[in-house]
Parts: sequence; C-alpha cells; structure tokens
Amino acid sequence: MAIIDDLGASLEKLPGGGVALTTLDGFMGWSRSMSEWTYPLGTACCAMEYIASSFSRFDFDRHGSIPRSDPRHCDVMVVAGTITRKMAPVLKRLYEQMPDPKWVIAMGNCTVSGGIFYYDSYSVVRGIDEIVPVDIYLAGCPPRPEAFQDAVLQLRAKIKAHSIAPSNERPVRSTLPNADTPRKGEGIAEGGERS
Amino acid sequence: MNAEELKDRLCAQYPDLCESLSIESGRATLVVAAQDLHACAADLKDMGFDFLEMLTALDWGDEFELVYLLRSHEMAVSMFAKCRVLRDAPRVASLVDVWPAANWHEREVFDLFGISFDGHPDLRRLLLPEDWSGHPLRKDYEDERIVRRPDYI
Amino acid sequence: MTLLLGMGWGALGVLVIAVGAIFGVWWERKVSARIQMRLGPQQIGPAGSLQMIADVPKLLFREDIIPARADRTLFKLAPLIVFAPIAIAMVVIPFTSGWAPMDMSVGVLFFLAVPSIESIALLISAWASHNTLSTLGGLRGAAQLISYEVPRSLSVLPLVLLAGSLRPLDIAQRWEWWWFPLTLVAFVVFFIASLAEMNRGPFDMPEDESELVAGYFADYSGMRWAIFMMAEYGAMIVASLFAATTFLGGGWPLSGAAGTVLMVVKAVALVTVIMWVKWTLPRVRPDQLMSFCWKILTPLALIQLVVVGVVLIWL
Amino acid sequence: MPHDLTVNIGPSHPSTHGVCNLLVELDGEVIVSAEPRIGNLHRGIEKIAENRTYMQVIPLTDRLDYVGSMYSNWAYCRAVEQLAGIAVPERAEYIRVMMCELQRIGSHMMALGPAGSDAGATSVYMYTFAQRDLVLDLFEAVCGARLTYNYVRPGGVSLDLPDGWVEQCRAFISQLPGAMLELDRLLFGNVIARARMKGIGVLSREDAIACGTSGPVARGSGVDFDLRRDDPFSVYPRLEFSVPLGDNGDCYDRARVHLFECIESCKIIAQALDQIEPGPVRNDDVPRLIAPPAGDTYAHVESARGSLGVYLVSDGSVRPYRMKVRSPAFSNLSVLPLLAKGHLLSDLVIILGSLDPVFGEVDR
Repeated sequence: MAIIDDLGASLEKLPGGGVALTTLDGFMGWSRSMSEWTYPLGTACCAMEYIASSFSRFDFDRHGSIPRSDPRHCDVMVVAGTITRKMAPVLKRLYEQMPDPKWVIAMGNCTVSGGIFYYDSYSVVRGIDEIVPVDIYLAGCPPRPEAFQDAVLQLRAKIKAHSIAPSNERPVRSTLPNADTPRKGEGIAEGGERS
Repeated sequence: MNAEELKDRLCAQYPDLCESLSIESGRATLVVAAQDLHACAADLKDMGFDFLEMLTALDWGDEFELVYLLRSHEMAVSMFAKCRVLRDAPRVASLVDVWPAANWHEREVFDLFGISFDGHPDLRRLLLPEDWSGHPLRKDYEDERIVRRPDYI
Repeated sequence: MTLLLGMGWGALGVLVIAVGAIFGVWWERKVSARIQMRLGPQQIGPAGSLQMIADVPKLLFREDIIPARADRTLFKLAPLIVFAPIAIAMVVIPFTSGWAPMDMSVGVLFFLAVPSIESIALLISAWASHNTLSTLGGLRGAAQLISYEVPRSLSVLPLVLLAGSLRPLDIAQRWEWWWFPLTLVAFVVFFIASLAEMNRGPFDMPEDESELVAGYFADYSGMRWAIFMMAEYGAMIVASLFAATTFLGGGWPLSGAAGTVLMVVKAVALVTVIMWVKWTLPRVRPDQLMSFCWKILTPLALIQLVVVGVVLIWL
Repeated sequence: MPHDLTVNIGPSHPSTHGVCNLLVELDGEVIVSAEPRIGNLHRGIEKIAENRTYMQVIPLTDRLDYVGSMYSNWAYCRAVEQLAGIAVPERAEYIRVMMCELQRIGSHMMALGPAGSDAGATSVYMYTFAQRDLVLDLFEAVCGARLTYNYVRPGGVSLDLPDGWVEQCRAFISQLPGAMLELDRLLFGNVIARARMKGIGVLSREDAIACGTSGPVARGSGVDFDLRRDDPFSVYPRLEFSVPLGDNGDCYDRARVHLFECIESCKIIAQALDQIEPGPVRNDDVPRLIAPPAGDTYAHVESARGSLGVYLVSDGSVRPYRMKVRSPAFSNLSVLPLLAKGHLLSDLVIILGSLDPVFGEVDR
C-alpha cells in the first residue's frame, strides 16, 4: 500500500486526527477519481470500442482519463475482450504489476460472464472475476464508447467513496437511479392521466 | 478454367488418379490414400497448384478425414484433396516441404485433432497451451469445465 | 558562499521546472488534442488547465513498486540523477539583459556539459530495473545522448565566436538581429539535436511506446515515474529557454521586464513547436538516428562554424 | 551466431494488434529469430458452432474478424446458401457488396492507422479512425450495431437500407478519395516514414504464394490475386474495379496497397449505388431451422485481409457437423518469422503491423 494509506491508519488513532483525515481523504478521493489513467488489456472486439472511446470522436482525455500502455503507470485496468485460459495467467500477472490503489473495469459480456462463449466453449474463462477483483461490470457485446465512458464516470463515484482510512468506508453515491426511484412515465401507466 | 476442365486435364495427365476424381460442390475433388499423399501432393504442385489455401480435418468416428484446399493462381481454379486416416493410428506425411504454408495449418490440426504429421519440422501445439490435455475438436472430447447449452430443439 | 547560492538557485530551478512541467503536460495534452481533432482535458480549471492538480497528488501517493530483482539503491537513485542536471543547467540562463542566476564565465560550456550526466542516469535506471525492454531503451538512450552531444555543442560555437565569449550573458547582450539569419542553420541543428537530447519525438526510441512500451522507465511507478516525466518536460523548457536567449536574442527587440516576457513567449513557442513535431512525425530507427547525427547534423554544424568564421574575418 | 538476449513481446503490448506473443531472439538489436505464439484468443468458435443451429452460428462469426465482421457473416451465409440451395434476391446481393466494400474501407483504416502509429505517428491513427467512425455510422444506420452486425443472413440481409442512407453513403464516398490522397502525402510522403518502411520486411512473390498469403499482403508482393475478380461471386462481375499491386513486397508497398484499395472500394460502392434496384432484400422461404442435405462445401469472400473461406460440413441435421474458417490473417501472420529475420527490433512492430492481423480470426 502507498504511504498515504499508512498515514490514514495512523491519523485515525491520533486525537484530532479525524479533522485532518477528512480533508485529506476528500482531496485524495477527488484527485484519484479525476485522474483515472486506464490500462487497456484489449484482447478482442471490445478493444475496438475502447480505442474508439479514446480517439477523436469520443475523446476520453476530456475526463482526464488517458490510456497508458504500461501497467505501472495506470490506475484502472480495462479488460476489453474475451479472456481465455491461455490468457488468464497473463491477466493475473498484469493486474499484480499495477501499483495500489487499482481498479478493474470488466468491459463487455465476455469479461462479465463469458458472454456468447459461455456455453460449449472449452477455452474461455467465464467472467474475469474468477481471476481478478472487478469494480465495474459493463455489459454489451461490445459496449458502445458512450457506455464505456459512463462506466468510467460511475467508477469515479466509487473511487471517491474509497477512503484512505481503513475503517472509514463510505457508501457509493451513484448517478444511476435507485431501485425505489419512480421511473419516468410510471404514473401515466398506473393512474391513466397526466398530472 | 472450371472444375470439369480441370478434372479432364488431371485425368489426362495422371490416368491412375482418374477413378478417385469427382466433382463435389463445384470443385474437383481428389481422394488419396494416406501413403500416397506426399507423392500426390508433389505431383499436384508440379501441375501448378502452388497455393495451399486451407487444411483441416474432420472427425468421422473411427476415421479422420484430412481436407486440403489447393489453388492454382495460374489456372485460376481450386480443388479439394481428401485423405482418410484411421483414428487409432492418426499419422500422415507432412506437406511442409511441398507447401510451406502447411506449417501452421498442420500444427493447428495436430493441436485440435491430434493427428501427427511425419516430417513436420516443429510439431507443437499452436493454439492451446502446451500443457493442455486432449484434442478439443474431436467429437468425443470431454472436459468437465465445459458448460453444455440446454437443448431447446 | 557561491556553493550555497548555487544550491539556492538550483532549488528555485527545481521549482520552476516542476511548475513548468505541470503546465507543460497540460499544454502538451491540449496541443496534441488540437492536432488530433480532439478536445483534451476540460473538467478541472479553465480549459482543463488544472488537470495536473489532480494527477500529481495521485501519482505522489501511488504504491511505490520496486521489482524484486532490481538493484534497489540504483533504482531509487536514477530518477534524481535524471532530474538534477536539468535543474542545474537552468541557472546559467540569462533571464533578462544583464542578469542570470549564476553568472559563469564558461556558462555555455556548463550548459552543454551538465545535461550529459543524464546518459548515465538512463543507463542506471535501465540496468537497475532488471528488465530486458528497459535495458534496450537505456542502451539506445545512452548511445543517442552521447552522439548528439557533438552536433549540439558544435551548433552553439558560432554564437560563441560572434560574441567572443562563453558567457551566456555576453551572448545575450551582444546579440544583434543579423546573427539570426547568419546562424539559422546552427539554430536548426541545435533544435534537432536538443530533440534527441531530451528523447522527444521523432527521436524517442529510448521510451518508444510502440515497441519498448515505456523504455528505461517502464518499471517505475508513482512519483518516481513522475520525476522522469518532469525531467523530460524540464529538458524541453530549459533547452527552449536557452535557445530563446541565445539564438533568438532573448527579449529583442524589447528590454527589461517586457523583454523577459517576450523571451518566455519565444520559449513557449519553441516548446509548442517541439510538441507539434512529436505529434506529427513518425519515429526514426536507432541506426538511422545515428547516421543522421554523424552524416548530416555534424557536418552541417561544422560548415556553419566555418561560415561564421569567414564572416568574422571579413568583418 | 552468438546472441544473448531473448525478448518476450506481448501478449499485452501496445503494438501487437491484439494478443500476440512474440518471442524474439536478439543479437544486439538485430533479430535472429522471431516466433509468434498465437492462441491467446482461441475461443473455440468452431467447436461451439457444432452445437448451434445454422442461424445461431451467425453471431459467432461476427466475433471472428471483429474489425470486419461483415466478411465472416457473408462467407458463412454463402456456405449455408450453397449447402441448402437458398436463392438470394438481387437487391440483397448489391447490399452485401456495398456493406463489404464499406467494411473494407473501415477495416483498412485499422491497418493504415497503425502503420503510422507503429512508426510513432499517433495522429495518423486518429485521422484514419475518424474515417472509420463515419463507416460505422453507416453500419449503425443499417443494422444498429457498430461492430458486431449480424446483418448478412442466409437468403439475404436482415433489413433493408433506411431512408436517407444512400445520400449519406454517397457523401461519405465522395469525400474519402480526397482524404486518402491527403493521408498518402502525410504518411507515405514523409521522409521518416519512407525510411522506416521501404525495404523492410520484403516478402518475395514466390514466398508470398508458397506461404499461403492472400489479400493486401500478397498483392503488396505483386501476386495478382483477388477473389472478387478471379473467382467471381455475387454481383462483382457487373462492377468495374482494378486491383492495386505492389512492386517490392516491403512494408511500404503493403501499407500503400491498403490505401489504394480504399479508393477502388469507393468506385465499387458508387457503381453499386447506381445499379441497385428496389426489391426484396430477403428470401422469405428460408426456414428458421435450416437442415441442409448431407455434404460439404467451401465458400469464400475476399475480405480486407485476403481470402476468407468457410468450409461447412452437414450431416443432414439442423446443426453443422463441422465448420472450419479459413482465416487469411492466420496464413498472413505465419510469414512473420521469415520477414523479421535480420531486421532490427524497431522494424518488428512495423512488419507485424503491415501484416494487419486480427487475432479473433487468427486464433478463432
């Protein structure tokens, strides 16, 4: 773990450390979330959409997120494409090469569950969560670049919730609607009249 | 040149091949015995079939069938050559010295069907990891990690 | 006393380079975005200019990975050795007419000599990482840096001849407008050799992204890697400042504070051109790089030197 | 020859164009041997196809050559049509030709861009990708997907062209040749790019044929072989186009063949747009469960990477007995050890890029 995380653990025990911790925590969360550098582990079709999302039309750099080809320099590993059993040790190893704190986006159905290759395939890994921990599951075969950008923005909320103090986890505030939020137009279907 | 003309020409040039020639799905098809494969391939190459387009195998239970798709750029025609080997002794001569293109194709067939090619310079698994056991494209391949799709039909 | 003063100015140089690098990275992201029909960073600060405020603390507090088989001491030392010479070289640059942080009688020599320590640092970082791709990058980098020292040094000599002094201050003070057309070839040679010295495209084989992934600093993470990046941008800034003060006449035609501002504008323009070149041109191959250095740049610099010498005799 | 450095490149590396693992033996920076180790994306599509009905296989073929999905769709559907004797309406054939020529442009953009970015000119990739995005817009309008289309079906195509598509397509093909010529000046006219690509990775005409290469790789070496002309299928005989050839078989010629093929594709699309007539786009007699008579067939199309064929064997049931994909990228990649030998490590990525492999298709 990085120095700041040790600092967080020791600050917690100090009297008055909580105030400093909260400030530091907020700043680090912001800093980490605003600069998500992605490591593309592009294997198949999804890699095309990953490339598209960092290129001219969708331009990922707008969000401060740049692709780097060296896992040592990256925060978020984007597994884009099918992972086979031959590739699985490589994925594991690349994940271990990344410095903490690190996050993983499983991009595309193949990485979520095996997708179209779930049944009858002898060589496909059924979901990369068998190998590495996954933070964001992004469905689609392949997901559109907009969907991928949304995944990165969702991850932002998750990173902000991550605290440098071990006992200080906060709930993730997502921009997605909660389950009990009424959907648009729901009243019309039930009430039959526009309010 | 179409398949009929090719068949006639092959017959004229190699009368002993004539009875094993037929036309299937629009292409001249030559059925060869496993022991004649190499000599026959060399003959076909001399005739102008300089391009090995595809090589694959089929699992017919107690026999494997090797399918070679050959093409001649000069004559602008393609033909099949087929050869059967017994499942118990899946060995056949390698054609790498005739068509270098056969190199990776034969490794792939070795990998997925377990057919050995005698005289291949570097016969190793190509697609699957080196430590894989079994040959998945055989019809009787079993692997406990495969999830079978429920049959809806 | 001189030593203490030098250290003080060196520390200030570090600060200037750090701030310069932060904005340099933003500027590069914007310039490359413009070239590539993109927008670049947008969310933090006006036009994303404070993006690095988020990036730097993140990098600072990443886990610091040292590979198991690395040489730990050298591994930790290398980023410092890369960075230090650039900060040191900065102290001889005359910022306004008549003032430089350190007024050295052999300032030009000092400026050319100190950054060559970098080649050792590249080798150290490559060797210490215990990584084949890094080693290749480090070897390429060392060869490239040592070779391009020659045309780079030769290209400054015409100015030294014209000014009759090795003091950058003298060069800046005695600069006249007709020096520029006279030393144009030398300026171009200096510019190209500086690109190679700072491992910028099209001469960035040591850190060649498409084959060596990141070259000699492939195994550095977090802040140590950031120091490498800072050194790269620092080298860009320092070389541009030096070229602006010597080849482009510093603040000419203005003087005083306005002159300093104009000098910085010239330097920024040069930095922009460096980025423009990087994002436009393909990368050359190591052997082509060497033959370009020895067969084209070095003879050109020598011819320029002779021309300036003849002009001086004729004058 | 003594050599003491073994470099392992990949499988996750910025310029291996996928998941290729290259084991390179170096003597200094000179390559003694380079061995591609493929199979990192081997998903067993051929085995899965044996457990799917003929219709259900089409989405699988999308994932083979994911840069040019239309080709695998088409090759597979042609095989099914040949096996089951399904007729295809003429309009559908024209639409297929147009889609595949658009796909060729889109796919070649993924070859030309990396030709620049492997050499270090990243911006070129952005420019070509912008053109590719325009192609994807056209596909999206037709079938709703950007990459995996599932558009070509046995007996036709799934949907007719939407309103306004023809105008959008005409606008695209009218601006493309200009953009291509600009790219030609930007990339192939550049001194450094020429120095990096000319004379690198020379594939002789004899080797190109003997090693089974096809498509732009073979044509870069001067092999005058194009299935669209030499083994005509669909409505290609009614369309006029030329086949650009290279002279030297080096990386420069291979990359440049891609560029001129894009311009030829524009001509083909323009002719097809002129000739296409209204009519049905799908043979409505095709059942959902196709059970072709027992037998085998081989159908091919000229894909962006070369001769792409599907060898399909039926035993009379509703599922293919065996499906084998003859992948051009597989054969093209197999010449890499031959090409790389004796060159520098820096040339390796350019050589690999010029072969334009797509690993979904290489590994299947």
